[in-house]
Amino acid sequence: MELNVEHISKSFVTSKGERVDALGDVTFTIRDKEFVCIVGPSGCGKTTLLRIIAGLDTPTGGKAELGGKEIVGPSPKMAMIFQEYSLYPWRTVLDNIAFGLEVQGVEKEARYAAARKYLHLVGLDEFETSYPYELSGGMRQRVAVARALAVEPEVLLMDEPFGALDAQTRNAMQTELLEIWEKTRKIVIFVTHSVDEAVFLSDRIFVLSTRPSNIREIVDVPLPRPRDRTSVEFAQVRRYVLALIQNTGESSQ
Amino acid sequence: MELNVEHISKSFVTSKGERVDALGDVTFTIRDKEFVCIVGPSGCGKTTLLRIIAGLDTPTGGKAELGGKEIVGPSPKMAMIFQEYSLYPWRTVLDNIAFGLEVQGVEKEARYAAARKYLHLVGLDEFETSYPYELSGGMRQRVAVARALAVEPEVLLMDEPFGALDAQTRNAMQTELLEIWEKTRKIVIFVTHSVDEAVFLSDRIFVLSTRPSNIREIVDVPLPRPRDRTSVEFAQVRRYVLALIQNTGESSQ
Amino acid sequence: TGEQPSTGGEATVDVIYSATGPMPMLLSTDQIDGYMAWQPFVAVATVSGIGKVVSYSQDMPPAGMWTDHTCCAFAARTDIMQERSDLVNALSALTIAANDYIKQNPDKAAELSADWLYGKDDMTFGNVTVNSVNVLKASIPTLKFTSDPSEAWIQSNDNFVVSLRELGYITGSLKDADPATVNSELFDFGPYEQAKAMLANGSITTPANAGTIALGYLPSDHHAALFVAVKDWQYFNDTYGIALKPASEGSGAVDTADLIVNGEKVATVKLVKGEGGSQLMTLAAQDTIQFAFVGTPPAITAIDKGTPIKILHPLQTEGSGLVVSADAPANDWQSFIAWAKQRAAEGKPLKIASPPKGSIQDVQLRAALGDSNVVVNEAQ
Amino acid sequence: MRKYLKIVLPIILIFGWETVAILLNNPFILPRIEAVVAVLLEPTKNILGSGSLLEGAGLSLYRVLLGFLTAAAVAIPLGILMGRYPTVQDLADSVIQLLRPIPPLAWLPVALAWFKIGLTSIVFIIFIGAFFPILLNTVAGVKGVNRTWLETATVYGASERQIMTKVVLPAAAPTIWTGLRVSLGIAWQCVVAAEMLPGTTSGLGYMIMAAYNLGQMQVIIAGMIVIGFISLVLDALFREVEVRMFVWQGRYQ
Amino acid sequence: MRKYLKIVLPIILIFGWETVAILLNNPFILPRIEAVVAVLLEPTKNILGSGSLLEGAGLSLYRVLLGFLTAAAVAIPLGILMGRYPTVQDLADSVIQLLRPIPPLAWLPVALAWFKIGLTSIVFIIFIGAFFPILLNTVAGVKGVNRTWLETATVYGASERQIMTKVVLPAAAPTIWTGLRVSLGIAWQCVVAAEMLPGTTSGLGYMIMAAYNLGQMQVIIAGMIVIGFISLVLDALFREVEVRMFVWQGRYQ
Ligand SMILES: Nc1ncnc2c1ncn2[C@@H]1O[C@H](COP(=O)(O)OP(=O)(O)OP(=O)(O)O)[C@@H](O)[C@H]1O
Ligand SMILES: Nc1ncnc2c1ncn2[C@@H]1O[C@H](COP(=O)(O)OP(=O)(O)OP(=O)(O)O)[C@@H](O)[C@H]1O
Ligand SMILES: [Mg+2]
Ligand SMILES: [Mg+2]
Repeated sequence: MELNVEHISKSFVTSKGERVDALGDVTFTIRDKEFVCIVGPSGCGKTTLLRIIAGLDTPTGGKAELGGKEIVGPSPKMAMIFQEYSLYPWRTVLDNIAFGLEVQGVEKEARYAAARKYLHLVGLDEFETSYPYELSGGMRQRVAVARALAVEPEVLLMDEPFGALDAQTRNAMQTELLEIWEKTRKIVIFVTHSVDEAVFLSDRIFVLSTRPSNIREIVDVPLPRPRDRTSVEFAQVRRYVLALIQNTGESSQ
Repeated sequence: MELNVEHISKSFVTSKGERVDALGDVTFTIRDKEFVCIVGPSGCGKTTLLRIIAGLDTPTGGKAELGGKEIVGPSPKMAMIFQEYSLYPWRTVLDNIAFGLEVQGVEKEARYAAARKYLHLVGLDEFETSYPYELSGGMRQRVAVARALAVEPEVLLMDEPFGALDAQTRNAMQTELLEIWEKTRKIVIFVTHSVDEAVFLSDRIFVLSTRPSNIREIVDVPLPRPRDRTSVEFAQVRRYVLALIQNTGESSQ
Repeated sequence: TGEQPSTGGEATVDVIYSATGPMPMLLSTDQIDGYMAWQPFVAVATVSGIGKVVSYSQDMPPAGMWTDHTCCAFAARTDIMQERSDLVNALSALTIAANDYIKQNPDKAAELSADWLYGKDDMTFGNVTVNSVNVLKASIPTLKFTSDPSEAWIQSNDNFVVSLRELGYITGSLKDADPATVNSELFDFGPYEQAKAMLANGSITTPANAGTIALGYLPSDHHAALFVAVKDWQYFNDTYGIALKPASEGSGAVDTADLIVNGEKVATVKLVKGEGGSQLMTLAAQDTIQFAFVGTPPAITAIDKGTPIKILHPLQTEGSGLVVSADAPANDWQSFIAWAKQRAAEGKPLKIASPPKGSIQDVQLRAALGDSNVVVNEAQ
Repeated sequence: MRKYLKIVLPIILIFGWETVAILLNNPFILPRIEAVVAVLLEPTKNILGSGSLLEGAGLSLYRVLLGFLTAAAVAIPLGILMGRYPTVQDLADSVIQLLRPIPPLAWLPVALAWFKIGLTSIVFIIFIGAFFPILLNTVAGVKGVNRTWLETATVYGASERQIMTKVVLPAAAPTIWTGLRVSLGIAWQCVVAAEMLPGTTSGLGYMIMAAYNLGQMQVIIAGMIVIGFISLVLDALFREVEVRMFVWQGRYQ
Repeated sequence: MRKYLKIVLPIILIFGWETVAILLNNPFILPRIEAVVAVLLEPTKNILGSGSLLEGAGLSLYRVLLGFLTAAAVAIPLGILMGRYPTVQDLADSVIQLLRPIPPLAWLPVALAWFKIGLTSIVFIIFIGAFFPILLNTVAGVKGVNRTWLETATVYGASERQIMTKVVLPAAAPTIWTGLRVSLGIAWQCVVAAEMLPGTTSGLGYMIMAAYNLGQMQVIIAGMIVIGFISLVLDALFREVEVRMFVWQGRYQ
């Protein structure tokens, strides 16, 4: 299954009545089972792009297609993990993971069985009956990942999921995510501010320009996994992408 | 002026009555005009250490000395920039920068003159009468830096000041901070989760162990400034510190 | 709340305690079948056509018992009576003079009372709008304005003491007292005698300055003596040399007046409008007011509880009535009782509203119904 | 230590009261504490022909709860609709804003005209008092539901009904509960006004007003104490339930 | 569009009212709108000897403001002390919790006994109603002051007085202001109770109760409308000031 984004543009009208052009003209194709990272300056429209793909927003122009069919609204084929924590604090970990299935009308037994499977996958078996507040930030994002995986989507959209974690936890989560991805193999679109993270994770890195943004360059990461952050090749790709970004952002504010 | 930390330990009693040993036994000396970074796993006691140096907390054991005199409470010789945003939202940028001087009883004219000087230093002249909510995250932290510099302290304590910024803004802020430091030359103790940042900024990096923590190792960064993040020497130091940290944290949660 | 079913074969009536204000509305919306109230609420019913009078209070059974029955009186705290008898006598004299004025000029008294109570405004009762002056012109003649503490009047008070005892409202010093003790506890006619004498002489003795004093009253034409004395103060000043001159002109109630005797200001009098007699008695007990125009039953219960006041002399007698809706099958007490029995037999006992427990109206209604072998139920 | 502090002021007040009462020696202004305690100690004794303190408290409690529950039954659904659909909010807002400030006492005549003599009128007055705090809190709660939680549900394909029951309601529940708690207190404040209605000869509010008319200060104060006490107990119950029901907020330890 | 919606319901209600009034044809239950409008259209006409609507509104406004300002003058300083010093809070808390739920109406006899007939008693009743919301909001506001703001001030060597005036007060101001706004509404709710005090012969509350005692529905409804309207205007004023005074919150655009 392929994901096509064709000439997507998006403008907002703010409450003051001003027009903000977020996305200028974005076109790309993501291949089946591909892991793609999107990087770009803050406010360039990364979240907006993911939301359009998820069917939460409609583009001002252009269209997104999944498997040849235009995306017109949320669909069970796609799951999104938001930039902020989005677990339901009043549900236990297991009930959070089962949420998507519950909404789809899956029977209690079946959905708990599925939820337990993904709970195990993210290594949190013993926290089944805990509430989100009892988990650390990293564990929470793992639960969000499990919840997304549980509905077995074709596409996984992740908006800076590890942004709020400390360096160490973040590294560990990246490794885990790759393991899960290797086991389940779906399209992953992963937004991040960390070039390091992008190089570590993805098959290709999409670098966005400033607003109104479009794809500035698509960088292939030809390194075999698991990747060594301290290797010279890693540093080369990193340096290249960093340089790209540095040139992109005219202003640092 | 030297800063000595001698056998400092700190334990908390939580609301449940349990004892948490945050700092085990920390000893180090910071030389005059030195820029030091502290890195270590989340919750290991970095903030606690800074607070003790700032005189906001008293250690359970040991002592901290500045210029040979024991620190017993807040002193005008030290300024701290907190992990969270700490600007006063009801004050304009200029009034925020002037806050420390106002508290010290400096005349209106004199304190505004000084505040304008540091406002210029952090490059925000045109935002003199703006309120904090009108600034981006990066600009806010620059105001906090200006406020701290305005009281002309001997020691500047910075607790993860750029944690909430995106990569680009963060890089720009680091460069700026170094420029300011080079102009004013005081002791800077800078806490960060980003090894990249630590290597880019500091003369020495103090790596803390997990709780109850002490200094695991002190890493010298012998590179000349301005440093090139993409250089091989940079990558070497980075790799070394990362490895140290990876071994330190037994658990990733 | 809710009605209790009538018990056995006995005729019952449900009594509903209520403020007087909503009574016409309750009657015309069929929430009650009738009400027992003081004037001018009886006149309100007849003038507006909402209801008709079954019986004025003096005509209610047992026969003859309520003729000239006690109603409102002038009362004062005992300490001021001892310390400032000159002032008490002067106020008594003004009250007596005002009562004479009302008897001689009932229409003028109605107008002044309507001014005080309603600003001479129109009043709306459902679809009918009536002028308050007309209501009072109908009401004032049904009252007997008298200041004379006659034997019959004293007897009537004693009757009330008995009734209040039976109802359990007297629990203090008057509970087991003999009639003579009761009378000496309740009354002091000294000021009345002195006042009469001064009026007969044609000159009021000027009391020493008394600063500020307070007099409580109720918004009812039973207290018309106060209204005419203040509203037509010039007349009293010219005729008797005593007057309550209002601090400000204008229609409606007056809350401050100067007591002027022989052209000299003797006291500032605060005129305190209360909501009910018992409330005024509480104010008197707190020494918030020193004088009160008040129904004698609340005064009796207050004295029973140790409030240091005495009843000086009556203001008026009679002045209440039982009203039913205009289309009710009752025109007098007899037919009313027949109706009550019929309704009780149908399992829908009559609902009659009455002012609070222990009021004159409550006591009379209960006594009259009891005399006619009708059992009173309290709606809860 | 802190526990002792809490009873210092009450003790001072009680001593002060008794001293002033003895000096004044006028039970119509300030009765002796013994007189009040005597009333409180005989809760089953008939007072002034308006029933016993216990009966009065029971009856008032019944009326308050009835008015309160009716208010909740109307205000919560309406509040949810207003919070979720701006159209409903716009429709209802002006009327609500106009009605809100009208004192419960002013509704007496209206209650009597519309609901006739009897329980309904009493309940209506209490309803009026309790209604608006519940409504406003429900609206605030529903409006405050995290947008990400709603969008997560949308992404998983939840229907409007599922979003309501599985997201909006549980998320707004704590705020609604606070509204209920505040409003129960206000419902108690209305009981005196409500029991001033014709045909009422029982209940704490009636007892207070009857005692007022008869100058029985000790009964008034006893009644006030009982109302204060019942409110305190109800409030404690609400807090207790809150702690149990909303553990997931992670606020209570 | 949204503006039109806001007047739809009022218009429907007015038509509904008039229709029902005509059908019922019982002005006791629902007077025709004309009857009420007739009262409102002659605001300077003396009504039932209790002054004109305009005079009554003016007098009640005066009393409400007096009670409200007195409450603010006591509650704000006390609230600040309670919020900042746990000792004061512990001292005062139990008494406040007990007094808070007691209805303003129940205070009538006490007001009369203590403050005698006159303005003071009336103001006291309004004071009682207005006091607690201001107090509770002030305490909450002061307790909610960001710890970092306080510690920043400490680091810069601010004295307790400077912390109070330069940090605590401005930071708590928005919450205190909300308390004032809520409490002014409640003060209006108490005016009817307050003007039931003996010796009162004027004011909107008195007019309503007098009309109740004379069975004059149209006056009651007119009085209710005027109270509702004045409250609305006062509330709008408070909001206006809020928007101007607290721009720095960045909430209003
Ligand atoms: N609902 C909206 N109304 C108006 N402007 C909007 C809206 N949503 C987004 N924008 C604007 O569109 C631009 C892109 O926003 P978006 O959130 O997609 O950026 P982003 O790349 O995800 O940024 P970040 O890295 O900070 O998350 C921004 O300038 C933002 O202000
Ligand atoms: N007031 C306190 N009471 C109890 N425990 C505390 C208190 N302050 C800190 N701690 C505990 O002390 C330990 C160290 O906390 P500290 O905030 O210094 O960590 P940190 O290194 O700054 O972490 P982070 O990187 O997340 O900012 C933590 O386990 C924390 O829970
Ligand atoms: Mg984003
Ligand atoms: Mg920290």
